[in-house]
Amino acid sequence: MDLIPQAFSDAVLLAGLYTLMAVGLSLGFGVVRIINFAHGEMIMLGAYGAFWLFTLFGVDPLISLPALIVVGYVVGWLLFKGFIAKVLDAPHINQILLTFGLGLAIQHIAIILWTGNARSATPVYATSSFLIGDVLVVHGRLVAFAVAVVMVAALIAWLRWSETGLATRAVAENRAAATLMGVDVRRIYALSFGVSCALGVATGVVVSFILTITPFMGFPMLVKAIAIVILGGLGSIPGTVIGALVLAFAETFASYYLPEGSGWAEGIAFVLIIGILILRPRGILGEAVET
Amino acid sequence: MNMRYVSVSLWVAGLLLALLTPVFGSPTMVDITFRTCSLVVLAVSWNLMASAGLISLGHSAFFGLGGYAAILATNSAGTPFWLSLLGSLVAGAILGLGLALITGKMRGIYFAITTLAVSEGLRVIAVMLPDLTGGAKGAYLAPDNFPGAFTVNMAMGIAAVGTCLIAWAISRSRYHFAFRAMRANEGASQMLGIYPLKYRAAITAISGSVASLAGAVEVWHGGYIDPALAFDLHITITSQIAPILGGIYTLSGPVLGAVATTLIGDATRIGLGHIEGASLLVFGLILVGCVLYLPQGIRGGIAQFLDRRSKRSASTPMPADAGQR
Amino acid sequence: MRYPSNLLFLAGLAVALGAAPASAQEPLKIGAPVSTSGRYVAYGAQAKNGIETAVEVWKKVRGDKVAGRPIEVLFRDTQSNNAITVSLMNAFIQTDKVNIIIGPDGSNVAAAAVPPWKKLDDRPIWFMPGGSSDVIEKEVGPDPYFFHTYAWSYYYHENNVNALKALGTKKKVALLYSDGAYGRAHIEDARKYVKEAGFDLVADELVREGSADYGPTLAKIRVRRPDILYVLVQTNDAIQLTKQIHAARLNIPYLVGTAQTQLREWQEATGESQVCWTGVTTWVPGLNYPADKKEPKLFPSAADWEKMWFEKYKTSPDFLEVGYYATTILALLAVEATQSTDRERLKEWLEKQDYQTPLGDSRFKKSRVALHQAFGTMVVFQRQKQPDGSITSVLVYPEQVATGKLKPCTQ
Amino acid sequence: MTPLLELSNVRAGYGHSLVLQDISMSLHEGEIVCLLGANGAGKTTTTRVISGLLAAGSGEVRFAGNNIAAVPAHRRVDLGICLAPEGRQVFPNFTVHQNLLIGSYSKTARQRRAEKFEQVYGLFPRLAERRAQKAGLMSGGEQQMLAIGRALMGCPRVLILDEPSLGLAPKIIIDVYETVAAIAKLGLSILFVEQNVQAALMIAHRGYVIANGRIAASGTTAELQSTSLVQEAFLGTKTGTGRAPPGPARLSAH
Repeated sequence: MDLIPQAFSDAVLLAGLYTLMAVGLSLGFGVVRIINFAHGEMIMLGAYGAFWLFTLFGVDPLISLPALIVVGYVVGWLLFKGFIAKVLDAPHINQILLTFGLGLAIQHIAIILWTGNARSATPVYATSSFLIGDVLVVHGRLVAFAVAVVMVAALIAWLRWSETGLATRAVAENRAAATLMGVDVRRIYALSFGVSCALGVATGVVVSFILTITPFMGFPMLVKAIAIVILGGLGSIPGTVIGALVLAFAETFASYYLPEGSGWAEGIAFVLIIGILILRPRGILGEAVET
Repeated sequence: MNMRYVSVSLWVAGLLLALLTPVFGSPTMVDITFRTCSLVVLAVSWNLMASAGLISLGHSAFFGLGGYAAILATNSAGTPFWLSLLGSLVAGAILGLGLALITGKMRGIYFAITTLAVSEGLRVIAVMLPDLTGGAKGAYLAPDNFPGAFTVNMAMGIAAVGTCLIAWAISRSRYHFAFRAMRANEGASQMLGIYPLKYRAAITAISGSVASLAGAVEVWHGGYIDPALAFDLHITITSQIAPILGGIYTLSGPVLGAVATTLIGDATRIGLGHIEGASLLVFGLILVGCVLYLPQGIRGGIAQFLDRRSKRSASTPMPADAGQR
Repeated sequence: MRYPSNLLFLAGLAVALGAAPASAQEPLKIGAPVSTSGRYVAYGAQAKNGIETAVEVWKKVRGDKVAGRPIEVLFRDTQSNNAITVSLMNAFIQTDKVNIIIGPDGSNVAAAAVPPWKKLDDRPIWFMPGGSSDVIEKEVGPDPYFFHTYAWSYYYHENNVNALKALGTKKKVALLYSDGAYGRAHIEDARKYVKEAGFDLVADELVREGSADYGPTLAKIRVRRPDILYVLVQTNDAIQLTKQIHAARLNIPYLVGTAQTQLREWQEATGESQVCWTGVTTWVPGLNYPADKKEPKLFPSAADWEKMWFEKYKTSPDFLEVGYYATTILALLAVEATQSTDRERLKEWLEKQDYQTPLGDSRFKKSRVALHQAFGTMVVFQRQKQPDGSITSVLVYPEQVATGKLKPCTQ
Repeated sequence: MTPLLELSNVRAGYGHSLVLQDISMSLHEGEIVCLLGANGAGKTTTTRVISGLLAAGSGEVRFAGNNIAAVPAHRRVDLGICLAPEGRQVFPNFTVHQNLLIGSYSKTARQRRAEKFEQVYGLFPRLAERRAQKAGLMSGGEQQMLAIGRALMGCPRVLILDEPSLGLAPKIIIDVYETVAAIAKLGLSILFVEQNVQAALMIAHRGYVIANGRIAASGTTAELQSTSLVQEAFLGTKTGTGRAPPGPARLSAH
């Protein structure tokens, strides 16, 4: 049996998930110039939110998605106002530590609230699938892919065509010039950080029925998201999509065609990062928020 | 009381504590000192790189490599204690040199991410070569001769003191200016006749070798290693927390920070260990608080306090640049 | 010692030691390294529940004291961290001078606890109701003061394979293991028993711990058309893997897991996907172990004990909780019976005792390397869908306890 | 008559270095005023103070009679203070049209957007032709036009142009100034910063000369042309006052 179509399909679906995982981080970095080390915890909170709504009230994760996105936005906005705004002019490393500290605190608040038990939401489509020829497609993954496409498209449309989106890009490209256009930079920061967190939460909702939910699930995803964002070029949204594709294809094909490939796959990602940074020190597509 | 007096007496105190505790201390004291010294080595090492404008997000790479180098040398070739430490120093230096070479002119966040990638890459290697490293289920140190707990504790004390001496020597040499220039602007420093790559390689090699040494002594102390914890990102993070908590780019800052981090960590762990999740929650909050309210670190806080006490009237500072650049 | 920063250390020391106990009656000190934060926090919580419940029951049955001494359990957080675990073990033995150590839980911290304990000549009796990795057993060696109260990894596979032998030996087996500590600790023995039983090993695939997509591995396994899929991954991976296996429609008749299939976490998180998975464990709800004849209140029948637990926690217990309970009671009984905390006397008593606990026979036997091993009796069960739609564990091996037969999956 | 824009005894700088020692100047409704000075004299810093990018350390900035010290930079656009900054600072990844669109981001400007587009595209037919092009790909002169057009989109009462001739070919400079003159006819008040004395004095009514962070000379164009102070200011030296104030010359250059 020829595995290439299957590998191709797996890789594309995985790339959708990876894009969603990284795009919020990319936006946050592109605009606010902060690598949010608590982004993984936003994913975790989204996953728990979807899980509890599903388990306690039977609300399908896809139905709770819009509401949770709003909650994610509010949480991000509050985090910005309460913490991030105070370190905007501090060195990068202080910002990293601040967000790391926030992430650690959020993780352990989750433990206190919900214990460290592993969980997962179980809507029917999470484990059903269909065949196209020889290629097996899992509904849950297709749903995740669709959500990713919709979210990323909405983000790009917002950045490209809305007034505020345009202002956000202006801030990302040149904050002083944006200020001179009458753009309130701080407000845009708060907004983008909120949107970034909302995207994190959306990722969480999507993985709530695919992956295992624990208070610690965020950190490995953050590392992966950083890898993707760096691969594509910090702050570039098309770059993030490309980064996600590169990583998903490399991992999937390594898993299919190398001995013990799925074990080495993660290593391949980091070799790729180093390689790309050596060749193109600013990622595949440079910096700044582009759409 | 001025800063100089305080700082000299603190240095002497630290030195004595590091070297005398293994001899006279109670077991708890020995244990706390050992962990503090280990963190001092990592923090000073991290701060050395940071002083040259190289922010490392992968110090666990050196730490883990040092640990594995020591355990491999000992278990496969029967290398004695001190020689295995030397091996780790060399391994760390080689990794540091390699890092300087592959990162070339990368700066800032790109350098940081490369170090992160190196650390994760090494972890994957350690996991995927179980015949060599024991894989994820870990490996125990099996020396022909165990040098005794005292020697191991002493080694960490010496390592901490030695690392501080290296940092001090660098701060006294002309390299210091080169690093400061590199931190400010690598391009400009090149015009001043400083060749960044040379200095970069030197600093990453030194910093890497001492961090590896810490990893090696830790293995002799704990007797066990596994990839998840040898290359744990939390090692990287604590090696940053300490200098930033204490005062980045300074000599004493990382040391003060290491002491504070260890004590805060122990206090929350023991005080709140019986409540699930509480100890690291409080640690995280303290970290956030420190970044927000002690941006210059403990050292900056002390200096400010002493400044205020000496009632030196401060000149009116200029308003900050509102242009957010 | 005249320098100002000593104050810092002394302050730290004071915090570290807590208020020194100054009671006239020396308490019985039990050192309990538990992972109440970090990645093993779920295990840590169970460990703590088990010990706490044991002490509570003891106090209810026997009063507040053991051998005339108050009971003091020192719970210390390992933070799921090796280096901290080393410090904890040192502190327990050298500073706190605990009489007994019970724990730690997660496999890596359990492994890390061995060297510091072994290094010290005055080490106390150590019960380990957690780690199952054979590297731990090899490192501890035939130490007289080490009491393992949990199955070793190879017990799992011996029992699992024995249960599978009922299907005949012409079966094709696919092994799937993670590159994590769990997979690596189990794979060698699983391979060994599968081959010894004469099964045909058609796939032997490694997956990455925490991977987001097992699709590639499952696609490769599908091509080999195995009859049995034998999975060695830890709980978190098992949850997402189980769901993906269900979605992948592999049409494999027998899905074989290890301990995780018995965990509430796994059962709740996998929903319908769990049907027909088998597991192997030391404890499962519905075991018909009777109460102990000498100590029926401390060691009631498995059913009664389960009921007691359910009333307290509103959930049924997991195997670590039972394990920590039985181990703690055993430790207290040892002190009471010998009226001492001398490790030689405790060891002698422990070697001779024999109770019928909710976790089975408490007798210590030799294992491959270690001298003392108890509660290693394992049962194999299958998650089967009942006519009323519920999914329950049906015991299929060994025959003495079996409540049903191993059934192939129909998908 | 109250000047539209007035600076009195303004001091400002970055960190501990004071760039503006003492600046007082004014701009009346409908006036074109140029600000001359050597590289590093403090011209750009003055525009940053007016636009609010940099807070004044002391002294007052008044707009239409009100002290605007507390008005943040982005709100000053609403008042009608629009700056085409030094080095143009167009958004390189935006199209020409998007650059202009964002130029009218402020509340007041947004309501008159259509009218403004018409005006700007009328003034700069070149921009109309290139409306879909990415700004970063245009020539320096075109980018300067865009920067001015973008500032115009903000419905300015005071248009501030910081070195519009910087780095442009002489022929283009003339184009730029012709446009500025055309804009002036619309009745706007214009303050522009120049090193290029010839070009500046061609269209301005009045001028100020900055040297070492102080106003060294001021007057009508004719007066300035006839005085040697202009030349002196450009050399960065000042005769007669003894010691020159410490020159943080390099700091405000970029």
